[in-house]
Amino acid sequence: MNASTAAVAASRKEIVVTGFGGQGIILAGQILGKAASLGDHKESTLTQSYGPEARGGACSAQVIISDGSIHYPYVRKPDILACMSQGGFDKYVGTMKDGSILLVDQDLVQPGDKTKDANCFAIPATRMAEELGRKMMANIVMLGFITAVTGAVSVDAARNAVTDSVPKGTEKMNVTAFNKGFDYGEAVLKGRRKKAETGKGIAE
Amino acid sequence: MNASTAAVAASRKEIVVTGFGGQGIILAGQILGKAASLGDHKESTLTQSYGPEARGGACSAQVIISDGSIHYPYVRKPDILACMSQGGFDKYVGTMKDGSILLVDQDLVQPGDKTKDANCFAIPATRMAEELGRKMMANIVMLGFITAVTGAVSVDAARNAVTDSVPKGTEKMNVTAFNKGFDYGEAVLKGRRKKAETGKGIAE
Amino acid sequence: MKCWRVPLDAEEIQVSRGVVHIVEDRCKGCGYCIEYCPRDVLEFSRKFNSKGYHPPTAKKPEACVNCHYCEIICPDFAIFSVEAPVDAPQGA
Amino acid sequence: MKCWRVPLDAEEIQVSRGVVHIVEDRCKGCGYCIEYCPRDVLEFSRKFNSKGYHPPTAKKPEACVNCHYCEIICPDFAIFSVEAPVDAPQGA
Amino acid sequence: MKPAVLTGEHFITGDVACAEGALAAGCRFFGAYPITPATEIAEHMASRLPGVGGIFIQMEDEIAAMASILGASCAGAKSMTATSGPGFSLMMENLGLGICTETPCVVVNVQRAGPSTGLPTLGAQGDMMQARWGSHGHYEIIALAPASPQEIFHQTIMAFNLSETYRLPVLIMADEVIGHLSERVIIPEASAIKTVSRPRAKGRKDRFKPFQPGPDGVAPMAIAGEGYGIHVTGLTHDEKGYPVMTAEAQAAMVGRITEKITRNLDKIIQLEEYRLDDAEVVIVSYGASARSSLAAVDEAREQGIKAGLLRLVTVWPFPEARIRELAKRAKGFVTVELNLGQVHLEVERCAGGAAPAVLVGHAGGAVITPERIIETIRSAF
Amino acid sequence: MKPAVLTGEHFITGDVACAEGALAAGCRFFGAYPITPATEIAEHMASRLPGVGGIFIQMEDEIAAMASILGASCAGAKSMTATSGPGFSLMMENLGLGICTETPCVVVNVQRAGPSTGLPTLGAQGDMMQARWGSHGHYEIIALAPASPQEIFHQTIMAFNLSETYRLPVLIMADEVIGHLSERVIIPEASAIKTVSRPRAKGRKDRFKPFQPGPDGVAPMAIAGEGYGIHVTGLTHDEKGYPVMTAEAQAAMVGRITEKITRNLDKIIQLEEYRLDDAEVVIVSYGASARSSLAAVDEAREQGIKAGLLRLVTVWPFPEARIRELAKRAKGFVTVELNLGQVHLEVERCAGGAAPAVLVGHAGGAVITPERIIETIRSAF
Amino acid sequence: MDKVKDRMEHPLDDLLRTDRIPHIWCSGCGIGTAFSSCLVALKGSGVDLDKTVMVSGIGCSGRGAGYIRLDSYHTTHGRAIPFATGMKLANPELNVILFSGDGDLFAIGGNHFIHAARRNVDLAVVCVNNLNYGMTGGQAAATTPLMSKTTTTPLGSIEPPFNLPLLAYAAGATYIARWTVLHTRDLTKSIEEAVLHRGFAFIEVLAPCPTGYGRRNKQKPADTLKLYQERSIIRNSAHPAEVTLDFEQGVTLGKFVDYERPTYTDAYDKIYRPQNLLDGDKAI
Amino acid sequence: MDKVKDRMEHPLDDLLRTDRIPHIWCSGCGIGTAFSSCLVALKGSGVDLDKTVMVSGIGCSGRGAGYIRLDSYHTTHGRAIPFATGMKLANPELNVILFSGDGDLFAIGGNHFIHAARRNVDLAVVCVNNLNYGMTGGQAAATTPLMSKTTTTPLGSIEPPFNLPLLAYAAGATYIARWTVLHTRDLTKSIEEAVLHRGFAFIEVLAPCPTGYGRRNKQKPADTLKLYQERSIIRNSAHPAEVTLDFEQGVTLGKFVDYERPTYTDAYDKIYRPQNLLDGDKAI
Ligand SMILES: Cc1ncc(C[n+]2csc(CCOP(=O)(O)OP(=O)(O)O)c2C)c(N)n1
Ligand SMILES: Cc1ncc(C[n+]2csc(CCOP(=O)(O)OP(=O)(O)O)c2C)c(N)n1
Ligand code: SF4
Ligand code: SF4
Ligand code: SF4
Ligand code: SF4
Ligand code: SF4
Ligand code: SF4
Ligand SMILES: [Mg+2]
Ligand SMILES: [Mg+2]
Repeated sequence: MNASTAAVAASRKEIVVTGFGGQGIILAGQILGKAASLGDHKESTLTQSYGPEARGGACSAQVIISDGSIHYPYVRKPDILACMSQGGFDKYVGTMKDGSILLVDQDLVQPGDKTKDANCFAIPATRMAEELGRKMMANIVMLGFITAVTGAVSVDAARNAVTDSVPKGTEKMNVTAFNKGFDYGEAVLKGRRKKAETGKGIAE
Repeated sequence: MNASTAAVAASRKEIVVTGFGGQGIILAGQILGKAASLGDHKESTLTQSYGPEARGGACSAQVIISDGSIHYPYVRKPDILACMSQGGFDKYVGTMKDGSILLVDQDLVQPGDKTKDANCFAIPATRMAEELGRKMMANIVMLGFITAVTGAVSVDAARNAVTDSVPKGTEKMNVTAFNKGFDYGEAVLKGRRKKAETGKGIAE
Repeated sequence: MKCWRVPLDAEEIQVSRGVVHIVEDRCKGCGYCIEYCPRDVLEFSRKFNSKGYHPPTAKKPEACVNCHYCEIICPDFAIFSVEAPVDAPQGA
Repeated sequence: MKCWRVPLDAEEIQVSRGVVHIVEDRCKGCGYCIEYCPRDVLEFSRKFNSKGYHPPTAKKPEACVNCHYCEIICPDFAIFSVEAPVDAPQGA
Repeated sequence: MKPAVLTGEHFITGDVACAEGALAAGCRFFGAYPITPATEIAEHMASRLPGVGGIFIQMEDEIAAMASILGASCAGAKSMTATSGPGFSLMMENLGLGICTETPCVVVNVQRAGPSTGLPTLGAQGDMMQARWGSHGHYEIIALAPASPQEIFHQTIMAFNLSETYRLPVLIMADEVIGHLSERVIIPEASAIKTVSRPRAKGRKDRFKPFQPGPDGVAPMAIAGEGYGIHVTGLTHDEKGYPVMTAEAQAAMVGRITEKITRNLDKIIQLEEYRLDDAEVVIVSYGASARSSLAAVDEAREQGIKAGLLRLVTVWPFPEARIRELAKRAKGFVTVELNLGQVHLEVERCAGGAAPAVLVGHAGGAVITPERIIETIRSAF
Repeated sequence: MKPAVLTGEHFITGDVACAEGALAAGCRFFGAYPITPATEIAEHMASRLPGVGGIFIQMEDEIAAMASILGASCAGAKSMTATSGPGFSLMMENLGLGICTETPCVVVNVQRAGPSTGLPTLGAQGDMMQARWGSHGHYEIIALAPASPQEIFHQTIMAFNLSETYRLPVLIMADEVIGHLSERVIIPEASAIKTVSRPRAKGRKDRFKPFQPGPDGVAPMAIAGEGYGIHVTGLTHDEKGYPVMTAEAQAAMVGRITEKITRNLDKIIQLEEYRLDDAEVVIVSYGASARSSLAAVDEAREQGIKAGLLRLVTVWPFPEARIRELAKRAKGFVTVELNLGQVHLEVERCAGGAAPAVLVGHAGGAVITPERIIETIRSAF
Repeated sequence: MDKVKDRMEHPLDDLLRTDRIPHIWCSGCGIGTAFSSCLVALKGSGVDLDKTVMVSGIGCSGRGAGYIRLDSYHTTHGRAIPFATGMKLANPELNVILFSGDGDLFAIGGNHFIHAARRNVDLAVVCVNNLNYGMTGGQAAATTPLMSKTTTTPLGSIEPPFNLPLLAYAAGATYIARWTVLHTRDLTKSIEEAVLHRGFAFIEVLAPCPTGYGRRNKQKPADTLKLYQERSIIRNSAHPAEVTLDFEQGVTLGKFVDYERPTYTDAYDKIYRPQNLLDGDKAI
Repeated sequence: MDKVKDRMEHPLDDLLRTDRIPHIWCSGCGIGTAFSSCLVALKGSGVDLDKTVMVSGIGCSGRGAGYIRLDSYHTTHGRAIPFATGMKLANPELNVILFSGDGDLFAIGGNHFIHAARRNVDLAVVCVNNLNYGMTGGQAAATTPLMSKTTTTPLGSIEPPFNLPLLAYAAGATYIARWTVLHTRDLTKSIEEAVLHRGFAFIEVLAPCPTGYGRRNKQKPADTLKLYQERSIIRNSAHPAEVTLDFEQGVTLGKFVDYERPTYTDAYDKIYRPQNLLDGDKAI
């Protein structure tokens, strides 16, 4: 784990990824869980919650990563909340605790007050994916971003899990999307660190 | 009730009519029960037992007639057993008690030892019905016979119940069949009485 | 009702001599065999079998041509014909 | 894919002037209205609606002939046309 | 044409009495699929219903039969179906729809011996727990058990009244013995028969909420074609009838459909007690088995055993409170039923160790004899 | 092509783990109808089965699915289907056929919240009593409840083994939470997996009786095409398999199919006990709810409450004896389940008044939190 | 030939569970004749009888499986086809013949019928059509002629019956024939063909039910056979849409459809289990 | 006309439960268009909307009943038809329209369909055929084209699909049509006719399911519509046996069958409830 990330220190991490059905939220969770479990050799659970809609409904993936065994597999107060829809943000923002990290797709979510929070990170994941010509890879962009910003899983484990989990033939494109998000995350972190050092206001 | 019948004296009478599916055994029971209940204003129950066969299977009707209410509606030791098939006879003969009256269709049932019994009465019901050109009215012939021999129900009640229970248009024919059986029964009884008086052997 | 005495496939059958067998206690007295025997071999017997039916009996056994029609139309596996032994006396 | 610009039943429709209305938050960005508008009135907007889709916008609103085709093909009740007010300025 | 209420004295089977009870209760739609030993109910309805302006349809199977009576009820008719074990199993999914959408109707199960095709022409009481639990998900149900043709006539009316009052499918758990038993049935004057109709929607149509309970916990019902524009779904829904996919909506909805029963137990549960006042041995029974039990009580008393009978007229909801009460003073309970212990489990649970509970049961095909009951009493207590 | 046993470490859902367990157990026929949240089992079987020589068919409905797996089993294949509440309800009739004809197979119910269509994508444990009693007639059943993807993998193998050993359909009563939960699943080497096959017919074909039990109460099975010329029917039948329409035959047959379970309880029932040795409060739970219960036990112990967990691996047959034993020394029982009290009723019955039994339940749609369990313990005892 | 044996035993006794004979079918019931035809056809077809299975649903006709001395499965009402589908798919070496009633196969079981036909599952389905539900005492079926009387249509049936061959055709059956029990030799030949046919074969057999249908419609068994004789027209290869079943206008008999297309198993083997890809054994 | 209102509200908003819009259907899903067509047809038909009921089964299409601002019943999977049959028979004054999916009506619900068609129950059945099960994530249906990919046919479907108009015809439907969502005006007209038709009317509507079927078969929504446009041939009155649905060979659209015969209720009233014999009221 990269010590320079904003990662929570505890041995147990609770992550919520939330958005619309069709955005690949569950897949993102699946990759996180797999990375933690098979790549980083931790305990990990993924639970999913979605509505009757195949597309467009509220949808979330809850991932818990821990050194010990996980009994209750649901997230109560997420350490990390990644939101790819306004509805998802609205639903989960209240569950955040002090020190929780918030990540949002900036075109789809207006985090209001939270923007000012040092632990709030934004990325135009959908737009970046659109630019790649693969709107549906916004989730993978976000995943790269989460990996970079939170260090919840190791980057190698995450990248392997991506390759392992996406449809055959699309691995390369997905890794590209992942890298885009990851790089964006690294850059943001770097900016923040700099800013923190120079004591300047939020400017990104 | 005709005092000269061989009827059992108790206030509760248990009757079993047994034969093949298709012989109208249940209908015979239905008529007995109806006669007792609606005609003679007693308590009466009819239970039926039949197999999967619509025709030809073992089949029996159990009628209980009582002055008081009837809880357990099955016959344990019949006061009256009317058999229209060998199988029915074989199955129920063992349940008879002292003083039970046995009635058989003499072409279809060989009652063995029982023939000698004073309480055994035989009638060629099926043959008589065939002679009427209505083989399927053998049950009604038997019913007339039962009525005459046992007095379990009053003859008027029985005749009314016949008229009430058979398909429209066949009432007359059925009453004829009933009367045939009834007359035959009366004749047999008369013969028995004479014989008893004269002390002669069984000759019929 | 004796309306039709030629079996549907009479032509196909080689005329030969047969002996008809009746399994009386299987019979349910439907009369199909009697009705459709092309040679009018059968009739109802007077006796009751154990189920109370009158099984058929061969009134003209010697007329049987072993066409098996009674056998295949009988719903009760109660009648069948076999080839007559060549040395069987006529009218056995 | 712009292969077919005449609605299936173009003949039936009287050419008139229309105003097209878009209920942006209902739109799911399928593009059917854009694709099948016989007058090429519509195009995708750049903005995201609350569901993350790009709803259509009228690039040539004055060209609308009020044929209702966008309205009847839209699966989301998100677009409809009404007759243009007679006194409406051209190109409103 | 005969009138809907066939006032007078009849010697009829339980099945026919059931059909007559339905007609007297106002049933005007009957959809069913034939099955022994319930077929005679359908046959009787087929000939009687048109004459009173009702309609009969033989559906293609029991699933369709159950669906059809729900549809008919939603269209405003009092509706019924009748079946036996195999068909009852097939109805379970749509029974759940009726419960979830709070649709009144009556389902008759004339029980025969199972499992599977079993003994089609012989009686049993093996579907009692299925009646309680046979559909998926958690719910409450009302199930009656008639012990004579006369009673099935009355219970059918009662079943309709309960179903209309509480808006749910009500089960009549008859058995072959009663269905095929003929006895005298006295049908009263029409005016002497109390029938109940569902609470109906009133007020502003645009504001009406089809699943908003009234003070007794039951929501007034809008029927199709009245202009309320209601939506009805088997999905978890709110008071408006709209699907809401949350645990909260689920808790509220399941709460609503279970509490309208559990809060009205006093009004729903009917019991018949026989020589119970000073009874040491409490026989608990229902349906055909209750007849043997009655005979056994008399016989036991003659033999000096203080036995009494608690006859369950409604088997579900279970008379938990009454059993707990009796347990305080009884020496023991004997459940008599034609299965290997179903209602017995509930008796045992509610007796709560305060009094032992034993079973007199068998797998079906013959009624339990009074003698066997007495033997058990003698050996158990 | 992948091998039947996918040895290694996987991060997969319970549904996928279930399918892999089936393949490892030797399942080679899968007939099903899609339904949330069990569909993924079918989808996984569709892609995996042909590669191991098996066959997949999507049937026209759940009734057909259930019938097809019985047919396949009679033809010699280990067979399975998977469904959820509505489909489970539809399977009830043919489940009874499987029980009555003693046909091994496995039925998976990934429970969602009901009744009716309910909450298709959210978990519940509302079909537990239906699993026990959902088909008509009296019978015994075996039902397992998995608490993790790893366990569903093992339980599926166990289910096949039990079903083959005792010749009956075995139920896996999973829930949406477990079905859709992804976790690490370790699949052992094929050689380390113990699979059992049904006892097979031997000896003279003309004398073979397909329903004559062996010493353990289970009859060896002849499969179609072996030349035994057996007859199999859902009617009440004798040991020859012939229909016999009497109460005696019924008693014998139902005795046979229930006693092979009730006489082998020790071999069938599996329980997991956690911190139970000195426990005063006994939590009884299973499936997803058992995870919360486990967390609650640890938390309660930290708070100084002596709690322990009895986790039901097999829910049916119910571990009556163990509960009765625990009741002797426990201060109380808490049943934790996602319904309004089903297994709770059995706990209460077997506790027999010796220890109070309370329920922590709700109607489904969300897992019960450990906090709620602890609250209840605090307020109840 | 052993003449003594000939004299003692009915030629079908070897295929019959003689310990269950007499069967339950009524006097004059046509099911026995149709069943007898099946036995003759099975013998004649030359298939391995040890690998031949009869499956029935519930009903008088559904009792068929109980009388054949082969592996035989008496299932639930309407579910013989999906049960048989499972059997055939699990072990394609079995010859699976279904023998059941019109109510079983087309009322409660109609959906399974059309789907199995569509899939072309390799089954031979013999449907005894006696125009009503015999077993339960003579209720209307989906085959009951308009205005016929049954216990549930006391004034006559108001539902037009299915044309079974047409339904089978529309669903995709690859062998379709209709006969009556009077046309026993044609029927037997047809069943033989159906058993040997690779794919879903369907044979409708008209048969009297004197107890249920006959009694209420004033047809003695012999009357029904007479109707079969007088009103039948044999038109092989007639289009299923034109094969009327009308005892006034005429009853079209014959073999109407007979062609091959891949069965479910054929297609599965080709697409999903090509020999070269298989690891492990077939289902059993 | 109130121009402000025109500007604010979609013309179908009065028939929509606008508080439930946006609906659950995916971007590009054809169900919305088919549903919209229904609403327009209901308005156009002139029937009393207060006495009009929509019944659906379960599935994406089955959600239809949830969006119409009329009495509407969302039943169980496959059972919309028998539920609707009960409604219509109990109150013949209701206009009952069914809106459901191909899986609902023809996989699990196939038997009810053929029986209701046979009985000629007066229902209008609109089947959205999207060639798969959308709601559960894209499994094969009884309508999935041969060799198409779905989640349960990963290498392609090996079961030939039903020809729905032919099945409807064989079963006895008295009005049968097939359209695509692209042929919206024809479709609307057909639904209007079906609603007004006295008897069992069936309309198959081909509609894209981009999420389930489209995604796995490399069809974007617009591709599917293009296929509809390019491969469709309108042949009104074509014999149902000849109306192919083959995206290579051609998709026959049109109104194929339209005639009258007594409905179940008509026949029941005539035979069982002739006015002179009635004592008491009709069902309600
Ligand atoms: C689920 C179910 N419903 C109903 C029955 C009752 N039942 C038994 S046979 C039968 C009808 C049989 O009709 P058919 O298939 O035509 O056979 P037939 O007796 O006329 O030969 C019915 C309805 C049953 N056994 N199971
Ligand atoms: C008894 C039952 N089985 C299965 C399901 C799961 N299920 C819901 S919708 C559906 C298929 C829907 O397909 P279709 O009718 O074609 O509708 P679409 O979603 O394609 O519009 C299935 C199998 C269910 N709800 N109930
Ligand atoms: S075989 Fe039978 S039918 Fe033929 S002639 Fe001889 S008796 Fe007659
Ligand atoms: S055909 Fe058979 S059952 Fe009928 S009379 Fe002849 S022998 Fe008897
Ligand atoms: S109404 Fe719609 S489709 Fe027609 S011209 Fe105007 S914008 Fe285009
Ligand atoms: S057709 Fe409707 S949903 Fe599709 S882009 Fe146009 S407005 Fe949006
Ligand atoms: S009831 Fe009819 S079908 Fe059944 S055995 Fe008798 S005659 Fe045959
Ligand atoms: S899954 Fe398919 S059918 Fe369902 S809403 Fe989405 S596109 Fe439409
Ligand atoms: Mg029939
Ligand atoms: Mg579909």
